[in-house]
Amino acid sequence: MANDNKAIIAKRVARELKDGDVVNLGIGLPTLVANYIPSGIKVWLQSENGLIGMGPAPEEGKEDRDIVDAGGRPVTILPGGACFDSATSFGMIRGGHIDVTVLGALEVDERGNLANWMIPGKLVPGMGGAMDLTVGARRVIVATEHNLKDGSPKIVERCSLPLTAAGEVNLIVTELAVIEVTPEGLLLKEIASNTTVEEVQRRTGARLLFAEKITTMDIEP
Amino acid sequence: MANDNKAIIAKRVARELKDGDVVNLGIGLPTLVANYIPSGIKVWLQSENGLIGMGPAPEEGKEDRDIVDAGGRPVTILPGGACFDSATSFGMIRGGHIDVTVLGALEVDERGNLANWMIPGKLVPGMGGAMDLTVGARRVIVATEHNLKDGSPKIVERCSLPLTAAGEVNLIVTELAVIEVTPEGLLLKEIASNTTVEEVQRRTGARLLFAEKITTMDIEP
Amino acid sequence: MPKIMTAKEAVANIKDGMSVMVGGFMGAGTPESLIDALVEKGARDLVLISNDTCFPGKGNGKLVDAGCLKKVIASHIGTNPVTGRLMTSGELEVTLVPQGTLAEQIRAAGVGLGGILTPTGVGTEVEKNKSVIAINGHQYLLELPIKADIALLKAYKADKAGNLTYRRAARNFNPIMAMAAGLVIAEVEEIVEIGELDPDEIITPGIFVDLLVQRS
Amino acid sequence: MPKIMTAKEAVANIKDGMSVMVGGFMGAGTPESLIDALVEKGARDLVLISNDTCFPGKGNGKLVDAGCLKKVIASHIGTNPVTGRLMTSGELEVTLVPQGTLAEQIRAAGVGLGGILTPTGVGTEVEKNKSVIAINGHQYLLELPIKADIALLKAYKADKAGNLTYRRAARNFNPIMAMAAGLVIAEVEEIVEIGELDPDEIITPGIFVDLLVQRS
Repeated sequence: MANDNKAIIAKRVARELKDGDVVNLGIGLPTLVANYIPSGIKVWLQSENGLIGMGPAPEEGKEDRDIVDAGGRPVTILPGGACFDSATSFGMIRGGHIDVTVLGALEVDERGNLANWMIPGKLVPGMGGAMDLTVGARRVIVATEHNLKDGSPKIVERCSLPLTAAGEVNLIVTELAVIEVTPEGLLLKEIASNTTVEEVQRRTGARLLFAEKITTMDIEP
Repeated sequence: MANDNKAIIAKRVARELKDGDVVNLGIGLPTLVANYIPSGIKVWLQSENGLIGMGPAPEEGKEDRDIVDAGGRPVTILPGGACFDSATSFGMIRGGHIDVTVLGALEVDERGNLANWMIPGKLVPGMGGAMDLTVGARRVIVATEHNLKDGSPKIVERCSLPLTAAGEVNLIVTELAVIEVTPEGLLLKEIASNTTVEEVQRRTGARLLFAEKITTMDIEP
Repeated sequence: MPKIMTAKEAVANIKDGMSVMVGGFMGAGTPESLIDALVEKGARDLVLISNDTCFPGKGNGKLVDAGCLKKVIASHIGTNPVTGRLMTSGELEVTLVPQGTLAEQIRAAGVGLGGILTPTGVGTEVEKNKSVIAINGHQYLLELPIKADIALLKAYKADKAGNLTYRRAARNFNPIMAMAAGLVIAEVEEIVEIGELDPDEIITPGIFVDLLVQRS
Repeated sequence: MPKIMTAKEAVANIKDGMSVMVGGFMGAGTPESLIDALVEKGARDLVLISNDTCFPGKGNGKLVDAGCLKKVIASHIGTNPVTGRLMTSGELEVTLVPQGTLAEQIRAAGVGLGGILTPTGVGTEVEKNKSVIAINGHQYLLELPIKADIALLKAYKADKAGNLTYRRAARNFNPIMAMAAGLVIAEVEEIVEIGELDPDEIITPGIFVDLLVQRS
């Protein structure tokens, strides 16, 4: 994925966050969202390995081996942060105490199904905390490039890969579009300034519904 | 119950404890066991309201409203003691981490059933932690006077009162006898110096089996 | 961030008929200021979820005395004869639950479990109307989550982010109730600045706490 | 009271074929001295229960590299390509479990529950061969306890009674594993006298800990 795309997606997702939200960002692209949180908005970043109030990476040389994120990378704890064990951490997640989780996708479909944890016979990393996050968070935002490198769609009618969770995705943000998962299907709400509704539909593997007013994603790359 | 009887029972139960045991003593008579723990034996007293390493009552005037036992009475915490929440406390209990619990009885029967939490229509205090303790502790010792005030037996063939737990009692200690609950029935192992096997059987509501060698409870009142 | 307010302001959120969890064990770790404010307010028809009903005139017992309750879910009411009398006369509904089961049911609600299987209560009256599930030859009762509209907690220190610490045996049911209610009100001895509590000493993270009340 | 000994002495209790829980998350909070001693000893056919298999040459990853394992139960193995390769070649059995489910299964074993009902995994491959239980229109998977012969923990401080504290995100799975194994071995940074730890700062009470090892 081009870095430009990553930044666009992360910036747009960041705008979904509200002041005071408890947010869990998945490994990879979702982690970037932390860099673009609008000024005036304070969120609590939860990390499933057992901390809340996660801060940015420490200065070089100031890493603490006991303060890491869910990817094992050095982070910091902000004032007001707290540590807890894994059962409590997933209690927070499964119990509905996380307002928003942002996760990547291999596939996401019009029923809000998400597949992001394995490709049979090829890649079996494990689900880590993704299944609990998808089921437990109040709002599930998928942050993903619109298409695979070969141009095939990641947003599809039905996921063909093993699911992470069934029917739990609320919003899909790509470099091209912002799409809401509704009971009626995928509702296109915003498109990037450099694309058209027709192009977004052509590059999407499911029929899109169109919001009454489709706005432009106002993001500087 | 005469204070003499209480002391005899508590002293005899105390001898069942081994060095290092984790012990939960029920409210009432069982609490007295703490006063008679043999020298050289150190046990960890667990209190289900959330502490381990419970020590004796504080000196008058030194009570701490936050340090109480499961009956709400002021106690102390010994060096090495720890505090925890109720879920953890009962995790300790239900999870088999308590070596011995000592509980009172309204009735106890030859199958190891215990009734000690209610008399329908008369007394409905609630089970508190007794059901969890009876099910969870590795060894359940019932400490009770042998008979009710009217002379009727508390040790019976089948409990008639609502059960606290089914088949969980291991040992019964009264002022008259020490009786083990075995798969074959109630095995009389010790009797007080001032009674006879015949008297114990007569005052017991279930048929007793007799140990090969029935010894004398060597307890000074 | 939780709002800091008086006990009176905080309990204004509690409407008649609501379910209310109250931390504490025989009065230790009970939010006395909040209880007093509830009594003062003249609350009615509350469902109390708590370990016990303490003693007459003390802790939760004041809610019983003042007639604030229509139902009690507890593990033990034996220390409060008023509760027993109202139960016998049919004025107060009482559901008795083994203490460890009560703790797990509250926790289950807080951590998003659909239920738990416990060996406690098998073969007793507690088994009535419950599913008994056999696993590897052992029997367990399926116990369902218990949540509440409101949780009233007593903690030791809070920082302004709502992070809580507890003191000694006053912890008991408070940390699990903190996760299991729609609105969580914590009464504390002391409110400190953010950053004054070490991340490792915090027992209840502040995201669980909605309102903070300084103990009066 | 736990016995204080070297890592080598402690791991002498671990026999080939045993199940071993290891605390830590991508290496943070992993008992490195105990892992090294296990590798040194040439352990074989262990069942590893742990969140992940870390990275090659690090933490739990060393057990994979050294061929100590016959099976892994974990939530994530993606950071260790050796684990993936051995799984694909059939040399290592791997069971993948959602992280929150793994935590609750370990906790359930420790606290004596017969199982827990979780919404996690419903409608996914995780559902396979499991009971699906519907309660009030919601579906849950019945997940059973996971216990082990041995737990290897990493804590921060211990007192001589075995009470443990943890530091920052190094806590993770350690406190729940402390309750769920037959023999519990804790590697710590520092061993202090009894009474030096405050009762409120202790996370794992000493009664859960059998052997103490000072980190080398």
